[in-house]
Amino acid sequence: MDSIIKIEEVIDLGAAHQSLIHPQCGGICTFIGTVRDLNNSKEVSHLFFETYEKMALLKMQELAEEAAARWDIHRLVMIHAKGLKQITDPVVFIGTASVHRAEAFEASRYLIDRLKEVVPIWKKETYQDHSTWINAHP
Amino acid sequence: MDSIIKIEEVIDLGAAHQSLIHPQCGGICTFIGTVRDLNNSKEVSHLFFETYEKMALLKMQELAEEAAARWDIHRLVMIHAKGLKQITDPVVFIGTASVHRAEAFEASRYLIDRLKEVVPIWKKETYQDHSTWINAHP
Amino acid sequence: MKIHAFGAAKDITGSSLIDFPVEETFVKVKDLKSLLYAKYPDLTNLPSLAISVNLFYASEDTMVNKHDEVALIPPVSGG
Amino acid sequence: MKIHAFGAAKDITGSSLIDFPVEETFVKVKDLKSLLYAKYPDLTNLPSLAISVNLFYASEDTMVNKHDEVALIPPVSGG
Repeated sequence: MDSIIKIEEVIDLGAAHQSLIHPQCGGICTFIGTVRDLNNSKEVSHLFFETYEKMALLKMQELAEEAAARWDIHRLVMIHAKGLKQITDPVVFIGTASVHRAEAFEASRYLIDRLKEVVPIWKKETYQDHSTWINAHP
Repeated sequence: MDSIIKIEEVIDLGAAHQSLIHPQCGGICTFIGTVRDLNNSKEVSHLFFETYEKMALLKMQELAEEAAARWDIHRLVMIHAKGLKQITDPVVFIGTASVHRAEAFEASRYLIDRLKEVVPIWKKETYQDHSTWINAHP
Repeated sequence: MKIHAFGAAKDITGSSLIDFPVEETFVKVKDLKSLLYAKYPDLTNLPSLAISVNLFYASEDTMVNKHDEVALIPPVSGG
Repeated sequence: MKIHAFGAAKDITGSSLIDFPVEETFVKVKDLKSLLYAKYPDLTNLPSLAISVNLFYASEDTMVNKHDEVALIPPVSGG
């Protein structure tokens, strides 16, 4: 399996999709996370992503290997954004390509679920009058 | 919910993705079907899609309404290609955008599964020495 | 009655729009299928053959009017 | 011992790289956490605090060497 794993300022969605195309694959499933304008009924002005980049890339690599062991996928792309992000900006891109569609759907779902659980990246939301690190308060 | 439902010669993946972006949505799940170079161990040279276009569009519209009734999705795109297609060409694009990711994954999976079951579109595969309509033989 | 034919059904009937003689103004889908199978026996080799009437899948008992838009729908294979 | 701090943990410690005095060459993660909680009591308000050692999540009993790369990992919120 070929994989692309990156953390970058701006996610190039076109390039990400292009790298998922494979002649033996009939299906590509992607997930794109974008910045929402509301969270818990509070109006979001913008976001900031901080990353522990070396460890985040290593964890993403581990997740890719887990997915490749579990599903027959030929291409895998995982990209997370860092820095300041505005409403509707893409913040994460997950994509897998497989011969049959079920595997791509399952692998992509697994990768985004696990990324949100274990990859050391932190999101700070800024509202009209204050900011907060998400998940940092009980 | 806003939806785009089309049958066209060439699927513009960039435009399709762009129309899924919505400020209230945090997640976009897409499925792209592409032409494989092998089917049942036979080398595929190219494909041809025939469509009963009026009925196919109506069926796709029905599926979109079913998905919108079942999941809270804000944007939906379903595009199927017609005519001659080469290996790696996109032949179908399904995308949904929702506030939370589970709904986008489930809705997109439902739409592609149902499309393959009920939308009147037929695929003819051409190999080195002959052609055949897929699913037309017991 | 004009009947559209697609995919493998078109190959069997030899045309994408066949002019099919029907005596009555109304005919049940199941009777229409019997007439079609008699004229084009190879249609019985398809794993399934649905009939659409005015763009909707019809049941065996749907009544078809001569002027309805009718189509032969062999197993679909989109996506 | 140099300790990286991220997100809410960085806000609490006031720095992304803190120079934390540890007497022994080796210290257990759980003892290191006790020392950190004593110096930065607000860390106990986090819903969880993981420690990574050389880029891997450590267990409470992992032994940390003064020269390891250690980081404070508050609840992650990527994606």
